[in-house]
Formats: sequence, structure tokens, C-alpha cells
Amino acid sequence: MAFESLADFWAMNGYAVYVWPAFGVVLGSLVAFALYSVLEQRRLLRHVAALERRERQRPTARPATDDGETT
Amino acid sequence: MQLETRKLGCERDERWLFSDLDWQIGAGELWRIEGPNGSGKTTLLRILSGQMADYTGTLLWQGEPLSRCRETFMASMLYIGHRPGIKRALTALENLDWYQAMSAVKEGGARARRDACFQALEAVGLAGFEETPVESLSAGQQRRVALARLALGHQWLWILDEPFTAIDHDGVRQLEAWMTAHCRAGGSVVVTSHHDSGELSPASGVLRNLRFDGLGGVHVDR
Amino acid sequence: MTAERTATDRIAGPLPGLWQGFSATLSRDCRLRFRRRSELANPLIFFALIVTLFPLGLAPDSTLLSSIAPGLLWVAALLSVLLSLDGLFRDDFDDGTLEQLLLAPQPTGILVLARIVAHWLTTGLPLALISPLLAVMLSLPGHSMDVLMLTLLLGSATLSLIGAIGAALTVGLRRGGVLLSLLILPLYTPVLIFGAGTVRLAIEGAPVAPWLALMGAMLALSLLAAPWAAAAALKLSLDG
Amino acid sequence: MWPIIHKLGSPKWFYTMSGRWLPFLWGSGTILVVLGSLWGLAFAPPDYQQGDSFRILYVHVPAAILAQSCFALMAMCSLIFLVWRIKLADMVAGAAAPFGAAMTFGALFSGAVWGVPTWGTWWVWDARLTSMLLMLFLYLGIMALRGAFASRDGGARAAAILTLVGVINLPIIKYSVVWWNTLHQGATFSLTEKPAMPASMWLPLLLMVIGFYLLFAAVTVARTRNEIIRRQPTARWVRALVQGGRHGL
Repeated sequence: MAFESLADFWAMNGYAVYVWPAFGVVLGSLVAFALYSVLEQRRLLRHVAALERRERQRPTARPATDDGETT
Repeated sequence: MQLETRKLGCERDERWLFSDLDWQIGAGELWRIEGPNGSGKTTLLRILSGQMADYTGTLLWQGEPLSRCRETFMASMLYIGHRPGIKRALTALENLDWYQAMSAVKEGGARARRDACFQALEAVGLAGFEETPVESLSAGQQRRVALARLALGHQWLWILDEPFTAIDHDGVRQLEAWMTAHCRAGGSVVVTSHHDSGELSPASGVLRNLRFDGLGGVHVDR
Repeated sequence: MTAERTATDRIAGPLPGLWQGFSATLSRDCRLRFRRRSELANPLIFFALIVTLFPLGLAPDSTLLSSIAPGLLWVAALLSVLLSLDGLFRDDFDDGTLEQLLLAPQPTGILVLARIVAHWLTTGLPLALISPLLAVMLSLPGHSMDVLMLTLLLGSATLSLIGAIGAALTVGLRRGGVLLSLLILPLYTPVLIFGAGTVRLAIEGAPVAPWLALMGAMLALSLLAAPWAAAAALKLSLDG
Repeated sequence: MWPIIHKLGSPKWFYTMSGRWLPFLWGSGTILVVLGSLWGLAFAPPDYQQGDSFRILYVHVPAAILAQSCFALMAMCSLIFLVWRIKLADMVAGAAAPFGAAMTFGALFSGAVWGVPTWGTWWVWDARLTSMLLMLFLYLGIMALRGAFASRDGGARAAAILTLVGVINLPIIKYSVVWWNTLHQGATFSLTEKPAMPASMWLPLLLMVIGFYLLFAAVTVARTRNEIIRRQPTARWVRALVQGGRHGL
């Protein structure tokens, strides 16, 4: 370890104000992207399920489309 | 001499406007496209006129894929859409002269070009208005400037989207007569129209229908 | 009107010429632009206004002004061109002549090039021609005037060409103005940097020929690529 | 050639295949980034000139590399989309763009912060930072253009054209900015160009770069999968997916 103590590590020898925000912004945006994409997937799948429930309850429901293989 | 579609389909934003359309436009045929709003009439016309490449299936011009003979096809096709394609700041003559230059082979130079434009403007009843800027003409007259392109008479296939809007009764009669005459002479016309009948009489013997049912189905007269 | 005869002629006979289409479009465009004379002067007025405002905002100090003159003149010219871009295809889109331009038998890129040339003749060229007048007001050293004009001539043509791509991409959008600037400005930076930099070098008396050649190369590259990219963009703008 | 492209371009096939790879991408990427951060922050020796402020390098450099790689990926996808009209390529390009913009911003931010102890100011018109700034504008332009179109297909093609024009321009922009920088005798001390880093310094950097790439892949794949569902919520296989509960992650 390059530091004497944990307090030294946090202080970064006086460079803490520069090092931590830089790490925070870059790593934070990584975490944000990861969280957002997972949450969005949940929301979308719930949306699809709700869509399907609604259509099953309607007698004149439009059937699901084909595999939708549009390249 | 014909335009042919094979298994033509068009999908916009995951919705199919039409699909598997097999259709032939032969010489001497006048096709009227019918259907409710938003059913894809204009889109079909834009695909036929080679403006939209976003379709499935094939489009053949004289047996050749359209993408391979773009130049000859564009030279033998005339399209008039919702927007008239007329510059309001220019005179009727200047507008027509540009179209003539774009489509006609040089025959006798600029002089001959202007003469042809004068004749065409006279044919649509705009004699005397040749040098007037289009913006000071009435809406119906402006439409006639666009239709004067038909009278220049270079193209075999006419594709007209709602050509009857903003024209008076006589103008409609005249346009119908032109379309029928064009077909009798071996040309072809594809036209969309809100008007039910009357202007295009089935008695002319050239009229056929292509009907969109608004649910993605297309019915073609055989 | 014998359609049968003409139809057969059209298929077998020669097609309308490339040059005929190019020159007809170019002359129609120039005529249109001259018919709207007030709009024609807009970029020039804007150019003169910016150049007038800067000394007022800074100081009437001729050494300061002459040191910033190359950059200032170039930025002002660039903004003037940018301002005029929105109208490059907008009117044609609204009245349907754009649609007809794409339907002409001639290759679309060539016709788009004719429009761009007309745009340059009525914006970039006059800007370059009046730039010495404004440069005098900013105390730009006299021996660098020719280089200033030359860089503006070459550079503004490149600006028109690149700008046409942005104008074509945004022509179908209702409020495309700000978006157009956002799309185009990063692409304009090399032209600005080399244009203003070359004038600076000329003031210092350094050789400028290689940098003028480089600007010529940028013009050649955009001349080859931009009309086709703009044509493709116009096609999709009409589809959407 | 065509059947392979068709298969690769099938959203259903992509969804099934990527479902198997995604957990691995998330896991390995996270592990590498966490390891690299710890190593870089706590165990790598301080720089003899810059002291501990040099540790910003461990996020600045990966972010800058990813910003450029992401643009390259988008350009490739745009070309595939325009030539073969494969919508999946467009979905990937659309999914990658915000991540690239975020990485560009991250590189700019960390660079500016790093500038304070090194140059004594927040912003220096350094060639690298300036071209990054211009790239950020390009990213924003591409994203704004895509969103401005009413039709999704129209926006997709517009964004693809702009991406390709941008990728041709990027080297020119970069070259011009470097020339401009030397012309004006700007900062001669560059942030990251260091002679011969010891292994204890560049190994954590390597870990970070690979980890960033893996996370980039994971985020892009996940966002593409979301886009597939958003575009085809009525497709039969999507329905089956919901009913079977095989959501994947």
C-alpha cells in the first residue's frame, strides 16, 4: 500500500479534492448507466405484461404480431 | 413498357402499411388509388415514383430493378405531389423552363425550350400570365402552373397525388380529358383522389382501381 | 401530344444532359436569390455588425485589435454563413421543388452541388470580397489582406459544402435552427482553425503556401463528399 | 454472406444470445473496475512529479479511450445500417451514444480537475481536451438529431449520416487542434504522455481499460435489448418471454 494509514488514503496527500470527484463522476456515471438499464428493462417487461393482460380482457383483441423479424 | 411491383411492402416504425402487393401498370392504363386517410396511398405513390427506398419486395421498370435504371425511369416519369413544386418568387415561365431543362434533351437550345413552355402554359389557360410571378396568381392558377408540366409531354408515366384539389370545374374536366388522352396514346396514369366518381368515368375503358381497405389489405382490379 | 412517340424516344434516345441540369438549377437559384434582395444582404450586414461590435466591447486599441483581427474576422464570417444555412433548402422543402429536384433524372449530388454553388456565390464570395474593408477597421496589417481574402474564398466554400449536410439533415424539422448550429459547429472548427491560423502566419511573415494548399485539400475533400452526403440527407428528410 | 447478416440482424436471435453473455459481461467488468480502482488508488506508487494527483489517470485515460471507441462503434453500426438496412445496427448505435457522451464528459471533467494541481487552472486549451470538447458537441448533436425526428426511422438514418460525417471529420479536427496548439505555443506539458511507466503503475490502468470495455459492452447490450422490447412489444416471442419469466438480466 502506498499510504501510511487509511486517513492518509482518504486525504490523498492533499489531493483529495481532485482525485475523489474525478473518480466519483466517471465511476458514478458507469453505475448510473448500469442501474438505469436494469430498471428500464423491468419497467418495459412490466409494460409488455400489462399490455397483454389488457388485450386478453378485450374480446376483440388484436392477436400478437408475427415474430416481427424485421432486419 | 410497364412498371411492376412484386411482393411490395412498406413498414414504417414497426407498422405495415401494406405488404405482398403484386401489381402491374401497363401501357394505356389509368389507375385510381382509393382508400381512407393514412392507409398508405401517398406512401405507395412515393415508392412508385422512386422517392422512397424504404420498402420490401421489388420494383421493376421494364423488367429491370428500379435501382439499376434510375436515370431512364426518372426521365420517363412525372410526379406531382401535394406540394406543387413551383417557386412562388419566379414567373410561371421560369418555373416551367426549369422543368423543361431538367427533363428534355437539348433540341434547338433555349429558344425551343421557351417556345414549348409558352405552348404548355397556353394549354392550361395561362396565356398572358407567363411573365407574372407565381405568388401574384390565384391558388387555382398556381396549381395550373404545376399541371402545365403534363402538357410539356415528355413522360410516359404520370403519378399524380390529389391533382384535383383547388381546381375549378372546367379545369377538372380538362385534366380528366388529358389523362384519358394520355392513356389512349399508350401512356399510363396513376392517380389518387378523394372525389368518388364523375370526373373519371369508367366508360372511358381505361380506368382501373386499386383500393386500400385501411387494415393493411390492398385490392387490385384484374 | 403523342405520348407513344415521346415515350419511345425517351427510352431509346439520349438523356437530358448533366451540364444542362446543373446550369439550369444554378441559374434558377441565382435568379431566385437576386429576386429577394433584402435577404441577399443579410449575411453581409451580420458580418459587418459583429466586426463593429467587437471594438466597442473591447477597446479602441489598434495593437489589440490587429492581434485578434484574423480570428475575429473568421469567426464573424463563419457565423454569417451559419446564419444563412437554414434557408438553403427550407423554402424548397415547403413548396415541393426539393421533391422535384430529387426526382430529376440527373444524379442528385450534382444538382445539390449546383444549389451549394449558388449559396456560395451569394454568401461566401461577397463576404470574402468585403472582408478587406472590415479588416482595415480592425487594423489588420496591409500585407496580409490578400491572404485573408484567399483563405475566406477557399474556406467559405468549404463552409457552404459542409453546412449543406447539416441544412439537409434538419430541413424537415420544424425548429431546426439551433440544432443545425450544434451539428455543424464541430465540423466547422478545422476550417476556422486553418483559416485564421494562416492569416496569423501571414501577419508574422511566415510562409503560408502549405496551409493554403491544406485548405484547398479540405475544399476538394468536401467537394467530393458533401454533395452526396447532403443528397442522402435530403432523401431521408423527405421520407420522414 | 447475406444469411449470416440476416441472422446477426435478427432481434430475436440477438436477444437470446446476448441473454447468455450479459451476466458474464456485468460480472467481469465490475470485478476488473473495482480491482483496478483499488490498486490504482491505494497500491500504485505516487508519481515522482505529480504526487498522488496522478491517480486521476486511472479514470481519465479509460474514459477518453472509451469515448473514442464508442464513436468508432457507432460509425461501424451506422455504416451497416445505411448499407444493409439492418435495424439492429441502428439500435446498437442509439444505445451506445449516451454512454459515449458520458465518457467524453467524464474525460473532460477529470481532465479539468487534474489540471488544477498540474497547471494551476481548471481549463487549459490543451489539444487533447479541446478535441474532446468538440467530440462532446458531436455526440450531443447526434443524440439531439435522432430525437428531433417525429419518425424513428427518419431520426435513425439522419443520426447515421451525421455519425459517418463526424467520423471522417474527427481526425481532421484532431490534427487541426494540434496544429493550432503548437502555433499558439500553448501548454507543452501533457497530462498523460509519460516515459516508461513502471508495471505497478500501468497494470492497474490496463485492468481499468479492459474493465471499462466490458462494462461498455454490458451497458450497450442491455440498452439494445431494452430498445428491442420497446420497438416490438407485441411480437410473439417477447410475449413468450414475459410469460416464461425468463427475463435474464
